[in-house]
Amino acid sequence: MSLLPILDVVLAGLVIGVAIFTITARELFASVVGYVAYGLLLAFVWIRLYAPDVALTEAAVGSGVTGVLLITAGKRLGALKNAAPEAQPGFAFKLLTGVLAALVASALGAVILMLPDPPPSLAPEAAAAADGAGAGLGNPITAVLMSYRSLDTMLEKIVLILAVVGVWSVGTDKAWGSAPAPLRQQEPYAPMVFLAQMLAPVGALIAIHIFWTGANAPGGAFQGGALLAAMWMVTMMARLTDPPRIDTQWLRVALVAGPAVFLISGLAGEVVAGAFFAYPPSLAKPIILFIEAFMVLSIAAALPMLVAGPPSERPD
Amino acid sequence: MAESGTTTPGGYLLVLTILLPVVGMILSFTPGGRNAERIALCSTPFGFALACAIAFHVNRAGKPIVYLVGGLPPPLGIALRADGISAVMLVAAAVIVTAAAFYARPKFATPDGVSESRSSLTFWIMLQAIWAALNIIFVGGDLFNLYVALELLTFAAVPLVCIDGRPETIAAALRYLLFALFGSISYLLGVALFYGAHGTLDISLLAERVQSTPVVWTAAALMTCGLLAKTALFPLHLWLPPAHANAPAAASAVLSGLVVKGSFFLTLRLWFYILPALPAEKVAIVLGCLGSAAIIAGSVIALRQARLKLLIAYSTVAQIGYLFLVFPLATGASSAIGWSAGVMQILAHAFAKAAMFFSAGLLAEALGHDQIVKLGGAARVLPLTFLTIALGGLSLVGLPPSGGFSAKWLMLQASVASGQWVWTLPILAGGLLAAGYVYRILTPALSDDQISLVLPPKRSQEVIALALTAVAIALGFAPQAFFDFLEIGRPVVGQP
Amino acid sequence: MTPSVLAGLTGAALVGFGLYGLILHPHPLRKLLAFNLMGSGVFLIFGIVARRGASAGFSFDPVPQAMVITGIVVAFAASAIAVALILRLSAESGHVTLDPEVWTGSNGGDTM
Amino acid sequence: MIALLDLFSIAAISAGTFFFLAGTVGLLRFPDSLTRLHALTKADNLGLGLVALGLIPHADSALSALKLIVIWVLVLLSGGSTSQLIGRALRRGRK
Repeated sequence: MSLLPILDVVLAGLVIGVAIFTITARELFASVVGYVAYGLLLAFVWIRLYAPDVALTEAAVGSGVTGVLLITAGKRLGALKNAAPEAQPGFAFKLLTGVLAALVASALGAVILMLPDPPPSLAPEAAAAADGAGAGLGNPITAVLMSYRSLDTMLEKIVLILAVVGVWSVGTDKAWGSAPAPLRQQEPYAPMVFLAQMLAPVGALIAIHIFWTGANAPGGAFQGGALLAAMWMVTMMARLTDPPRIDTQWLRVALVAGPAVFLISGLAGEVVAGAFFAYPPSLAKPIILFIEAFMVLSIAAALPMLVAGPPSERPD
Repeated sequence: MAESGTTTPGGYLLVLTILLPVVGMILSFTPGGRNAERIALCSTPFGFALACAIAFHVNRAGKPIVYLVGGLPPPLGIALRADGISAVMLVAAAVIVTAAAFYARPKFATPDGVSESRSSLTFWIMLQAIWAALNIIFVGGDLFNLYVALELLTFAAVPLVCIDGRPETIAAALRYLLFALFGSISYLLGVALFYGAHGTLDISLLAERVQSTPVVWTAAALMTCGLLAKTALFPLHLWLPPAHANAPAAASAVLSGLVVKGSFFLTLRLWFYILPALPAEKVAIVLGCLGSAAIIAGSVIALRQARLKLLIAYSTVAQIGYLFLVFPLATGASSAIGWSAGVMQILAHAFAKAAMFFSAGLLAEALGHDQIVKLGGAARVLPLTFLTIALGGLSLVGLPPSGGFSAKWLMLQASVASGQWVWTLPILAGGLLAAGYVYRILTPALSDDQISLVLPPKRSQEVIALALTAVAIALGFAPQAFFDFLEIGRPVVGQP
Repeated sequence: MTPSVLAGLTGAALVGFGLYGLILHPHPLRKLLAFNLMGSGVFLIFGIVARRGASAGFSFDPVPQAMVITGIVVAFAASAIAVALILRLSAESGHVTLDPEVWTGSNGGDTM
Repeated sequence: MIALLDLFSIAAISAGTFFFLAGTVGLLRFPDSLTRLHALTKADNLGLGLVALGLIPHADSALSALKLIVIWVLVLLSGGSTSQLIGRALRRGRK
């Protein structure tokens, strides 16, 4: 076990090194690639912090889906000459910014060392209350997300829908209603198609497993949905599927299904359990799984649509 | 605060006021097309009724009303609370959103021949989303819940800025987004530190637990920085004028009148509700100085603008400055006067500025441009619009009788009563400068030049704008009961 | 305690790097990357708060971890909107500068 | 029996680790990207395969053993595909 502290230090050094590379790289694209690698390293840090749920989310969203988004953007902008015509900032400005950033970071570091001991925690309350409202959920994070902070979780799904509308609204008037541009313009390469054909069914199965097991073990609706989204994106990149038209009814229903079902159950809680977003204790687990199933669907629909971008005028 | 731990009568209204626009949004998005505008127009009056009902309950109870979401008490659960100022802000938001919805109807109706158009669907969904986010901000009792609301507000406001798709509006929207994202992440960092130090994010529980430690000070500084970037307080105001001036009039009115007030409201919550026990005189003075600088800088730059909408946007920068005088003025012995003055300034500016943007939009459509030098004689062809601008200007300058006058008068009173004479200078200077820029709009307009209309304005839109300024003027006649209502639930500084 | 303190200090450093890049880089996509770095630093600080809160048989406090999961989603949504805006801006104008000076010409000759 | 299984695990995991080490040395020492790719795939395919094989006797259930195999197969699949893609990108870059 004495190896672990060394591992931690090496990991922290790597994370910081890649972060510095991302900030200072000369090429835009190099910086984007650096960021994706950084996201993967961060997932390991989360595992070391005993946060497997966060590690799964970070790997799937923070590195994976965000990576596809940024690399696509970096490639398109890299092709653009004179993308940033303005002069690089002067030395004095750089120095001033550096001093400011260093001050903020060191103040923050000092404050982190000063956090009170013994630390305050809601873990005992969460554990005690898990028998109440989060009845039968072995994974306390799922209990917190779906029961104690249900309003936040529901609103976060609304934020996703809003982001989808926001991304779509950036397109042109003429393109409205049509499909976003395919994720890949050229003919797909045969190994990519093979990978998509093999990976997508297995990935979908694993996604459902992660969602289902999330009630008791690390995982849950968000991680499962993100994996499902990634599988859809893989098939899009292999051109086995193309992004759907944005006025397709099933797409819109899929996007709102999660928050809508959550909202309806929340409203029903007032009648059945005496408060909005309350669950009757005996039925809490099945109701939460039912809501989560729809959230998986919404997340799997929303993330690829956010990556695909606004509708395009030439749906080729 | 024993009463904060249980749901009170009428508490369920707080959930409904959040869920109504959320449901509207979902219903607008799914079938899309013309349903979006129908749903938005139908739900706004209901939202107004809900806000009034909440005000009624708060008034009857004489103390804040509370709802525990899921019946689960903080620190694990999320509480919603409405006090006097929340109720007033809910009503104001409902009125302005309703006005914006009806004002926007001609421009953002789905055109004939298509089943759905980009700008219409975006506008109606984003309008409802802004409203939902504001309602959460006004009644939210949990700092992380409020973070989600802040992000909701940003994601709804940014697409409205670039809704007409010109490249300069997209650049303005992007700049706004980057400032706002910096603001949210800085706020979130403060939230993390608060949780690490005190193990709760509930506003009233935190108020009981906070002490003057370095962790708390750092958290407060980070959150304040983030909120100031979102409120566009000088010198973090750079994003605001292009964003607000380039959006369509109905959106500008909501952005300038309400959206920046959302993050200001959270700044009030932070310093007056969570941290009243902290010795924060120096912070108050810094915020007051930034506010004074904003008043002077914003007004001076407004004087130099060639376009009417940019002038109004810079006037927003100046009027936001007044808001921050609340921090030094509402902490001393005369805190009640300072507090009333701040809330009055929020309301008066919200209504007057929304009306000014509505009128500027009407004017730009009727004349085909909004260059101030080419406004000669416009007042004679657009009398109602210029009456609105004149009355709104009256309130911005702070001439009686108007809400703006009450706000500035109360601020002067508070600074004299608390012995902080120095704040009277920016207040008076700002009034004079505001008189200057309002004069700059009105003088050419009232001249005898001949001017022709490209398009006659819609009477209904002119009436909506006039009605909003009427509210701004009527605020000047607010009775004492109104100010007593604002005191409900306000923590008294110095008595934790 | 050591690994969590280390992660916390890493988080603080990341916030610093992110802030530096956010202010300094003129390119909006670089700014977005810097914002994401800063965001992950903030999430790491939530992570050590969660790890410090280990008690009652849990090796972490579930509340801050749940908040990080919500936060990662929101940060991704923000990135998606920003990327859409950047790409549209480059398609419309051939460059991605945010400098207001560049846009004054089309603003009808205003002075700021 | 248990000692025999342990011995098997030790042997398999050591062999796997050796291939990882060899792959890493190759990655650092080989002259160009194609040969580096060659070294890397050995680490992925053989190294991970042997480690997974060595861990199977220690799995708590048949399901976890199955998961280990699935992980190996997925890495094989993705490793093979990405090397193809990298190889193609290199060939294009040379042209």
